[in-house]
Amino acid sequence: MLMPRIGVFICHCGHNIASAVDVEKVAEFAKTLPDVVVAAHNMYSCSEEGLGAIRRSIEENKLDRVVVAACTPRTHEPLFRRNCERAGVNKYLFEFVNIREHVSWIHAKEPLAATEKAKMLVAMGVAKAALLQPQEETESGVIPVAVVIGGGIAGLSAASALVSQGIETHLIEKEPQLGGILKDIAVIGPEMVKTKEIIDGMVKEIGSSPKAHVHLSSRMTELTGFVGNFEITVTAADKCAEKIKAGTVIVATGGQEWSPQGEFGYGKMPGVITQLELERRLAKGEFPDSAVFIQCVGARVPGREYCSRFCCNASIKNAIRIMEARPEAQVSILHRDIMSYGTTAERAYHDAAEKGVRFMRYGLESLPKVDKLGDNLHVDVYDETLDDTIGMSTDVVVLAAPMVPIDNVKDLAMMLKVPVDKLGFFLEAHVKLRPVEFATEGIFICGTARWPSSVSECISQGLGAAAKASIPIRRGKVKIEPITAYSDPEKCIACGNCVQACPYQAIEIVTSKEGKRYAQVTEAKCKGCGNCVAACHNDAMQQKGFNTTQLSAMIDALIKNALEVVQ
Amino acid sequence: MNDLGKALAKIAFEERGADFLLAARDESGNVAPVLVSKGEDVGDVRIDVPYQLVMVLTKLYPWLEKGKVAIVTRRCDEKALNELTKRGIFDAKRIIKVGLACSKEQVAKCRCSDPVPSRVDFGEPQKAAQDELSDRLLKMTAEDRMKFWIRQFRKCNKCFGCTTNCPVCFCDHSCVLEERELVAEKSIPPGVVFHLVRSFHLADKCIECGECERSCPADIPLLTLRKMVNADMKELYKYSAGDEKAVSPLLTTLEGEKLEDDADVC
Amino acid sequence: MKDKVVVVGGGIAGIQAALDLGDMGFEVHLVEKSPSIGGHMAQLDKTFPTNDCSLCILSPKMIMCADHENIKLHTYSEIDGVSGDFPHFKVKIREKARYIDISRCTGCGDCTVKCPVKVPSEYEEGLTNRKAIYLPFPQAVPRKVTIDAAHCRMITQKKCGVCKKVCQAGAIDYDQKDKVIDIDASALVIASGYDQMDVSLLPQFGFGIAKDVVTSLQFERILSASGPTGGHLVRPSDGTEPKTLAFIQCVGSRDAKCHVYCSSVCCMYATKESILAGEHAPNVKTSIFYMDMRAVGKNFQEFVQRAKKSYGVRYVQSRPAKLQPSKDGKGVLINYEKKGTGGDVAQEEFDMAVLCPALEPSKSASRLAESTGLKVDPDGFFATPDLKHPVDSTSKGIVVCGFASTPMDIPDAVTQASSAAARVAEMISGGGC
Amino acid sequence: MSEFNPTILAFCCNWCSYAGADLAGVSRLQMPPNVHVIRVMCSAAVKPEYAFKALSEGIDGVLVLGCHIGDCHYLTGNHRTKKRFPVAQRILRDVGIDERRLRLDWVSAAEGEKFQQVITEFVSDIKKIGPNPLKEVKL
Repeated sequence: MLMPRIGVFICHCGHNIASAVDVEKVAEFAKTLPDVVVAAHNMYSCSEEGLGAIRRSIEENKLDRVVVAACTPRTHEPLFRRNCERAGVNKYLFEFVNIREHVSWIHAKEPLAATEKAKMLVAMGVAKAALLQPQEETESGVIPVAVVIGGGIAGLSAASALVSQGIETHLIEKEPQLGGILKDIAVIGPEMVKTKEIIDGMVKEIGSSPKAHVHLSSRMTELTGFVGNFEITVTAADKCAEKIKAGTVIVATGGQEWSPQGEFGYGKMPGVITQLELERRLAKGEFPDSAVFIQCVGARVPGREYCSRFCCNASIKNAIRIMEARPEAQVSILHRDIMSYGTTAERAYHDAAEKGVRFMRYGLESLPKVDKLGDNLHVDVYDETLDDTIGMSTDVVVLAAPMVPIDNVKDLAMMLKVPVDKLGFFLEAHVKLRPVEFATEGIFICGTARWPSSVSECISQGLGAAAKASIPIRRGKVKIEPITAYSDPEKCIACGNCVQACPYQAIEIVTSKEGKRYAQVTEAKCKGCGNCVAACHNDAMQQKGFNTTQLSAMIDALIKNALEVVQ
Repeated sequence: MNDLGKALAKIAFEERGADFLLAARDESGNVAPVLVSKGEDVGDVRIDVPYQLVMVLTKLYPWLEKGKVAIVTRRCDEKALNELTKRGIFDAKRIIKVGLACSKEQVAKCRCSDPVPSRVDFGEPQKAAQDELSDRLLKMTAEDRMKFWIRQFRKCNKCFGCTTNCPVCFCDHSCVLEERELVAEKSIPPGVVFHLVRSFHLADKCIECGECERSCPADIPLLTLRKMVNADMKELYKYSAGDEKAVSPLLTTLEGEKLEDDADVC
Repeated sequence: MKDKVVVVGGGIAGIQAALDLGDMGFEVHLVEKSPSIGGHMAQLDKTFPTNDCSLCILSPKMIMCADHENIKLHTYSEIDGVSGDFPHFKVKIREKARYIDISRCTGCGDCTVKCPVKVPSEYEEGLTNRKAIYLPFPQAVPRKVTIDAAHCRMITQKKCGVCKKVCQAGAIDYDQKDKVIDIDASALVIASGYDQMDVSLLPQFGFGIAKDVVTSLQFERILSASGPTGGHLVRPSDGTEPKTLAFIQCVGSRDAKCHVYCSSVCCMYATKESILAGEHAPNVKTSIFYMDMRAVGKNFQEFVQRAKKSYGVRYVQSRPAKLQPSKDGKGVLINYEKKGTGGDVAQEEFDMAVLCPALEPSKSASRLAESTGLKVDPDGFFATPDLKHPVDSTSKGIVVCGFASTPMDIPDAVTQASSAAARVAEMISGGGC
Repeated sequence: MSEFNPTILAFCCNWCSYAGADLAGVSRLQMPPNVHVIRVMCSAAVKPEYAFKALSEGIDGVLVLGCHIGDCHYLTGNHRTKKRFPVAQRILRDVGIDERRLRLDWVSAAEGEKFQQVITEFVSDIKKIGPNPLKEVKL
């Protein structure tokens, strides 16, 4: 094999890297590394100009390996790999070195040490790059079926979008009816649209399509497989478990209203109710003569710091409904900020004020006090703007509590092999780059399961998830990244360690024509985790892109450069 | 054929229906392995000298397409056979074990802690011998223990005697310790990595037969190191190599144990 | 034959919609009025709440757009007219003359060095100048220069022509004419985005009167490494680093005399810019004057807490009445109502002030509304009346996403762009009308 | 010799700890610069042999960071990591090498602070333990 010709490209990333790492010095150091033919640095490697510079350097210096030291491979590796391909270099003869998130941003005050560390990481990257082998992506088919978990507004929106695209869709809902939390809510603000119209419209669209299969009172109990080839086990309350084969999965499991733990006398005084309980009363036409809404109950407090996004708008909507039904009603909203962002929500806020709803701001240190007064309630609140304490009597006190994740979200996450954040909301792949996708390919997320969202946002996210989920199905094939395992029949002694270690049962012992027994990997099943490589004692089992020779070379590079520096 | 040979042939061929018999016999004063088929004279069988018949069986087995093989097995041989069978090297149905309980001297020489086979056909069962070296080492401070081992490892000249003669070490033609990625070439003695990796590979397989120590020209107390690691495995996972069915804990998942989430392991 | 879809607007929403539609197999025509796609997101230094660098997220998507086999970019172009209806629209795209042969131009920039004419740069929000022949920003896609006909001496007075002399690629063509292309599109996606309102219309906030009062987009450019000050936080009047900095929220937003609506993103980008100011000038004291701190998204509240705790940002719940220049025209005097004092007004001096102006539907939106016949809501955003289909406009086959439909942040714009793509796919494959 | 500045090798899995490290970066959480990260697809792909090789040739500490049990992108990968590394640590102890030089821990994609805490803690532990004696001892 000819000696590799490696090009190293260090990125300034504006001043994100250059502020702590002496990029020129790292480039100088890179030139001294074995097999490095050229080392350059660039203001923005990921820009058109940066990528063009790399392509030109590949042509001029006849490079066959490229190392880029910049941000994180998790977001930019595909971009640089495609760039190599355009310059005629196999896109897997590319190594990415992270000197931004792993160096300049976390060693901002130690430029010397940061530059040294960047040099070490580049040395390790070059050592691995020298041993990289060209690879080709293999393709696997996609079952043209989608599965949506959760029949709330987000799930309904996703399912109806998929069905309208002519994609066969299974909608799984654990309750006996569709609609989720909205079944208790008659009217949706700020446009005051009847919930029935929205839900029934979607349910009809799904119901009337031969492509849709709705599984009510059913739960997903198991999910196996990978993008294009999922197998979901659905267990209905009465019927036996059913196995569904699908290409993509959308998670729309929603959330639930947090139940107050006695705040403001909840549970002791019947007049103190939550927003959902008020919605049920209003749906039955029971309008109170007076109401005091208390916002941020159990939200934006230590232990639950977040704002649940739409409770202010819900309170404003219900306040307006009460004022329209009882024009002389006394309605106040006690808040710590009114979050009516956007156009229609802000107009509703003005509209409520004009209709006589009183808005009073309270502070976390001076909470409103609620106590019984005869058969209705009395509320005292110190209003910051008026700098005065005001008392008022009221029929009901409505606590606007935040949306929290559903109880079994952890098991669901474990079953789906997807992460949840500290609060228990699902963690999307990237908040801006891929907001409706998980890092796991083929699984998508929408609605309050990701983050509390208003009805129109849930519908929009459902549509977004449906768009993403339809792409693999419309393409009909999915590329498998060549990081799968492979064995060397000569070296393998068929001890079976790898067969035992593989989580996907993708390896079996076979006998060659000459009677030699060895372990063989079924590439379509292999997910590229590398369990088998670690279980194999004589390196017969290897993983593409992470060979034991490559990783050992990285360790050697660190030993040679770091320890030499120390002595 | 001495009496022992006759008794052995009777058990193997008549009682237990073997087609072949593998034993060690006297050849002009030395001990050598012999493989005889039914009816052949097995010669003057010797059981007073420890001979790794399992190693021989591993080499011969591929050529004995059909038929059952009887083999004289001490307790360590039996455990070696179990480990190899678990790894698909042998088919348990074709192996007939003829149990040999080691003599007192042999147990002492091997410092063997588990001398009696599950079924004794020859020899008197003896008590396990004491091995005070590993206890003494564990009581040392870490620096002293390291100094001790560094002094020992410095004697190693990478002759691979320990791996070649180890019954459960069967990656013979592709042992990773011969690859320069792990053990730098041209470095005699090899770094500590040689002994660490070997200890890890044998952690769930070593049956403490002592062949490694016996075949080490530099007299490095390798059996002691194996025993220390085996003691660790027992303490961590209540696992000792040689059991017929137990799967190595290094390969299984935690499903049996409580799935505690935030396990900071050490 | 692939169905064609025209996406109007090359900001983050337009780019994402184009990518999704392209991945779905549609032939996408992405029309952007400025010389490069990227929209306002390209001007930002960082984006909340993670503060990762804006271009690092945007440029991969821009480049994917540029070399996607199903996407055709029409930059420096406008929609002349849309006729017909779903699913047979006739869209007239006018590719304005750049006076550059984009097949030859390599974006090397030699011409921009020699050009004598200086014009305030739109990308830099007027803080510095660009030339008559210019590349909007280093990471522009396509990486081609454009001649600004209104300011180019050669085109207006037939004098100069120095750029043609220095251009080795021979890409300059002073006689280039606009080109009008007809596209038979099955659907349209409107992603025309927003523009900051002209805050000089609200003199009480002192923009254009006090030199050290800047808009938030100008502040983004000041913070940006590739910006006019190379990322150093300095004030326009004397180029010194401000010790005290004020952010004024809701300038023109939530104001009955101007815009009733809330622009949704200013609370969060003000918090972000105050954190970045703290990073660039560690001893600056920042105050944010707000009415409601609307931190409603994922990790937004923690972001505000971080600004308060680790950067010492002071949040003042009050709407300033007047900003005027302080001593000898430098600095800013801010009159605001002190809370909890029953209404008396305080005056405080700051070295520099940043206005967070109302974000209006982009100027091209009103022209677009006429040419497409789409209705707009009372605030000028494209109306999306049907809650069941939140991206549907008032005429079938045309969908709206991003800021063009309602004020929203980048994550929501990216999500809604995918929704628009799904809706187009639904409609074209004969589904849900 | 100036104050001991350890050289530490870390293996991070692509889905959780590497993402946690990125989050620590994005959140600008400062931490000592002694740790050099190698990205692998799963913590279970990390061969203890790598740790033995690094420690025996003078690297002062090896850190393996995987997903929390139950979070592993590959179902039960980290179960095997959790089974293998205690044995590797005991083998180090048996040979007299301080087993605290090899540490296994879990960092999820959302735990930037935990990544900072583990790195800072490990570097200070290694500084307390001191330089790896095998650096000078050339066998």
